[in-house]
Amino acid sequence: MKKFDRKQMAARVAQDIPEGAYVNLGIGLPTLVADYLPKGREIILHSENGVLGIGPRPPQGEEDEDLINAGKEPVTLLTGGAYFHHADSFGMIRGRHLDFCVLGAFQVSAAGDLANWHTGEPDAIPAVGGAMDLAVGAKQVLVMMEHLTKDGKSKLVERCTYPLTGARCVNRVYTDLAVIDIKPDGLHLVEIVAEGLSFDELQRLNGVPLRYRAAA
Amino acid sequence: MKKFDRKQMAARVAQDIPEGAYVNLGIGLPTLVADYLPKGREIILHSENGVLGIGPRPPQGEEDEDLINAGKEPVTLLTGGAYFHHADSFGMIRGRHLDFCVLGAFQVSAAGDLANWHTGEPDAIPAVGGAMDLAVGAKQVLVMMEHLTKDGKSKLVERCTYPLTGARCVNRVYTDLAVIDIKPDGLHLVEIVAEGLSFDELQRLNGVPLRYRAAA
Amino acid sequence: MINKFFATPEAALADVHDGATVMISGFGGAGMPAELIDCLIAQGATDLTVVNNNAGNADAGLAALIGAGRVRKILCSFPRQTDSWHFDKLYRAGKLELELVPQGTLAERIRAAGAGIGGFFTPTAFGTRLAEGKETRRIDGRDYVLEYPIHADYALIKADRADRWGNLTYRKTARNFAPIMAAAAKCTVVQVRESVELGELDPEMVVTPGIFVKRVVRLAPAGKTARKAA
Amino acid sequence: MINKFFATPEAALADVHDGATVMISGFGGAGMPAELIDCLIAQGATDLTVVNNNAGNADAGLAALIGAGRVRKILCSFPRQTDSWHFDKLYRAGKLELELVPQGTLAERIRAAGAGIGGFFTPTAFGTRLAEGKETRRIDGRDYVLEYPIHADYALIKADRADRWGNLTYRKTARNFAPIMAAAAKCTVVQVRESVELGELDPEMVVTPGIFVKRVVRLAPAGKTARKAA
Repeated sequence: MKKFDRKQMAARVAQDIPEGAYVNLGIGLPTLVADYLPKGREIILHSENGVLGIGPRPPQGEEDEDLINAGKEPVTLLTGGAYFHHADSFGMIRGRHLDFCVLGAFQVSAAGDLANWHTGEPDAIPAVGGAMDLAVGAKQVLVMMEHLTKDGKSKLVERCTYPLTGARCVNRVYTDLAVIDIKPDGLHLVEIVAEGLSFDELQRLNGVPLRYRAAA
Repeated sequence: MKKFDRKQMAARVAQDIPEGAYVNLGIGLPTLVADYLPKGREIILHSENGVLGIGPRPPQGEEDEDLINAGKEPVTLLTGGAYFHHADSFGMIRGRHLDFCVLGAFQVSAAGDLANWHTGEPDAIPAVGGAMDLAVGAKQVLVMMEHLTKDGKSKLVERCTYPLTGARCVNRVYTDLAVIDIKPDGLHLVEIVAEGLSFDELQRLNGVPLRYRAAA
Repeated sequence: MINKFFATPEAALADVHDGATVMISGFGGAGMPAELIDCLIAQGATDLTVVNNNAGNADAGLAALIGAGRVRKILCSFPRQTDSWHFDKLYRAGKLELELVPQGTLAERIRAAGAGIGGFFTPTAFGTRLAEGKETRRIDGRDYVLEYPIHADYALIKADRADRWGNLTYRKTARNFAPIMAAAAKCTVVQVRESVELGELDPEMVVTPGIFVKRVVRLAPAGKTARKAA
Repeated sequence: MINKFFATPEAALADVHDGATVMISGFGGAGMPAELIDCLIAQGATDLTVVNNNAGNADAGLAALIGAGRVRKILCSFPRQTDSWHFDKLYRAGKLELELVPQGTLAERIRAAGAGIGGFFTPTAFGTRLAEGKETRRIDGRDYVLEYPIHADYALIKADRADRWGNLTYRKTARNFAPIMAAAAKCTVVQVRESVELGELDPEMVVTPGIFVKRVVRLAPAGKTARKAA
C-alpha cells in the first residue's frame, strides 16, 4: 500500500473547496492546503488574527511583521482582502459565516467529536488558541490527519480518549488512507486514497465500522 | 420670580461640562446645550447613530442627509470626529465611556429614578429610542426639564408615577428654577437660578424635601 | 470568479418569501435602502417581520411597505414619530404587532446574532416595563436583563461603495445599523452608490467584509435612475 | 485643548500599581507594545494580572515581564510555544497562575467589558474541559456556556497613527486585540509609530475613537530611538 503524503493530502482537501468559499486553515498540516487550491478558483482564506483574503507567503526579505497568519508566519494579502479586530474575527467564526475550516486532530470519534488541543498528560501545559471556536463555528469542519498513530492505532475512534475540542462537530476527515464522512448514523467512506488499499484492509485498520455505498 | 428660559437653562448646563468631556445630548431641549458650550473648551459630542465630534448645524443648503444626529437633524462633524456603527455606539454608552448625558424628563424621583419615555396613557404608542441605554450607561446623567408641570405640580417627585426609563440613575437636575443634586440621602440644592425665588418658596413648589448647605 | 453584483434589485430580491424576517438598515432616512424597499413592495412578499430602528416616515420606504400591508410584526426602538401615520394606523387597528426594544439592546441583539452569541446580559431597561417578564441577574453589583439574538432571513442595507467580493464602505452616519445587520442575516442584499474594482477599497477601511454579503446592486442616484427609466 | 500625548512612556505608566490587571495587545509580535512593556518592567509594578493572547515569546516584551517575576496570573489562549520558556518555568514551579481561555471567548469577554455586557452565552468550549463548572444553557437547539467580561485597570496597546484626541488607526494584522482592549480598560495607554494633526485621520477610517484612549506616546522606530538614546 502507498499512503498519501502530506502534499497529496493537502491537494485532496483543496479539491473539495469550491469557488467563493470562505475558509480557515488551521495551524500546521492544514496550512499546506493553501498551496494546492486550484488556480483560477477564487477562495477566500480567513485567519483568526483579523484578516480575510490571505495570499501566499511573501518572497524572502519582503516579510512584514504586521502581516502574519494565525500560525505567526508571514503572509501576504490578496487584492480584495480586509483587516478587522479580534472580536469581529471570532464573531465571523462563531456566527457560522465560514464555509469551511480545516483542522488537524489527535482523534476524531464516530460521532464527530474532535480532540486536537490537549494530549491529556497531567503535566502538559495546555494551549487551545482558536480551535474550540473553529470547531463549533464553521459550517463544515474538515479534519486532516494521518489515519494511524505511530504505533498503528486508528485515530478514528469510537470515543475520544483525549480531552475534547468540540463535541459532534466534525463533518469530514481526510487521512493518508481515505476520505470519510461523519454522519448521524456513523462513518461513511467517500474514497480510499492510498494506492493498493482494499476496503477490507481499511476497515481492519480503522477502529470503527465504515459504511460504503459505491457510486451508482 | 423670573424663571430661566430654555436658553438660560441650556447655558447653565453647558457651564458644568468640563474640557475634554464626552457628552451625549438627548433629543429636544438638551440639544440646545450644544449652542452654549463655552468657546475654547474642547468638548466632544456623541450621538447614538454612530458619531463622535458633532459640530454645529450646517448653513442652509449645505445639509448632508448622511450626516444627522439622533434627533435626525442635519449636523456637521468637527475636525477629529469619527464614525462607527450602532453596536459600537451603544457599546460606548452601555460600557460607561460617556462622561455625561443630558436628558429631558417627565419626572425624576428623589431616588434618581427617571421617567422620560412614556406618559403611561394606555393607548399611547410607546417609543423609547436610546433613552434607557443612556440612563444606565453615562457616568453622569444630567436631567434638564421645567420644574413644574403646566398645572403647577413638581416634576421632582417622591416616586415616579410614569413608567421608568431607568432606576436610580439621575445625578443632577437642571430646571428653570434651580440646580439640584440627587444623592443617596435625597435632594441637595446646588443653586437657585430663578431670580427672586427664595429657598422656602422653592421648597414649597418642589414636591420633595430639599437639603441645602450654603457654601462656606 | 466571485461576483456578487446583481444586475437589478428585482433579481436580488426575487426569492424573498412570505413570512420572512427582514432587517432594513437606516436611521430615519440616513442609510435607508429606499430602492430595495420599493422593489420589495413590488415583489409582493407579505406577512413579513421587519427589524429597523423606526417604523417608517411619511409615505416612502419602510412606511410604504407598512402602508401596503406587508408587515405582520415590527421590532424597533422608536416607532412613533410625527410622520409615522402608516404604522400608527395599522398598530391602533391591531393589524401590526410591535416589539419595542431599547435602541442599544436592538443593536446588541442584532450584533449577537451575527457573532454567534446565544444571549447576553444588558443593564439597559432593568427595572422598567420593557424588562417585565424577562430573566434578570445581578452580576458584580450591577443589575442586568437577559436578551436574545435577532436573526433574519434577509438584510436589506445601503452602503456607499462595494467591490465584487462584497466588501463595503459606508458614508458618515449612514453606516448605523448596516454592518451588524449584514452579519445577522442569512442573505444580505446591498444597494450601493458606486461599484469599484477589487483592490480599490483600502483593506484597512473596509467596514463590512464581503463574507457578510451575498448580493450587491449598484443603483445610480435618483436623478440618473429617473433618466434611465424615462 | 485636549492633548492625550505624553512626552515619555515613563510618564504614561507612572501610576500603574501593584496588583493591577493589565491588558497587552498583540498576537505574537504583531501589535505587541514592546517599548511600553519594557517601560513597565523598569517601572517596577508587580503582582500583575496580565491579559494577552499568548504568554510571551523568547526573552523580550511580555516574556521579559514574566521572567522578571512581575506577573501573578495570566489569562490567555495559547501560552505554550516553542519559545515560551519564561512562562513554562514559572508555571511549572507553581509561581504563575494560568486561566486558559479559548481565543474567541477571550476576545468576546474583553469586548463585553468594553460594551457594558454583564455576561454572554457562547457555544465555544461546550462539552469540553474548559467549560467544566460553568453554567450552560440550551438556546434554540444549540448549547452554550455562560462567560463573563474581563475588565482591566490598564491596557497597553500599539497603534499605527494617533491624533491628540487619541483617535487611532492600526496597521494590517497588528490591529488584533488592541481595539477591544482599549475599550475594556479604565486607562488605555497607546504607543504609536506616528502622531498626526487633528483632522489627518479620515473619520471613516478611525478604528479606535479617542473616547477609549487616555494616553498616547509616540515612539520612533527602534533605529531612531537607539540613535536618540546614544
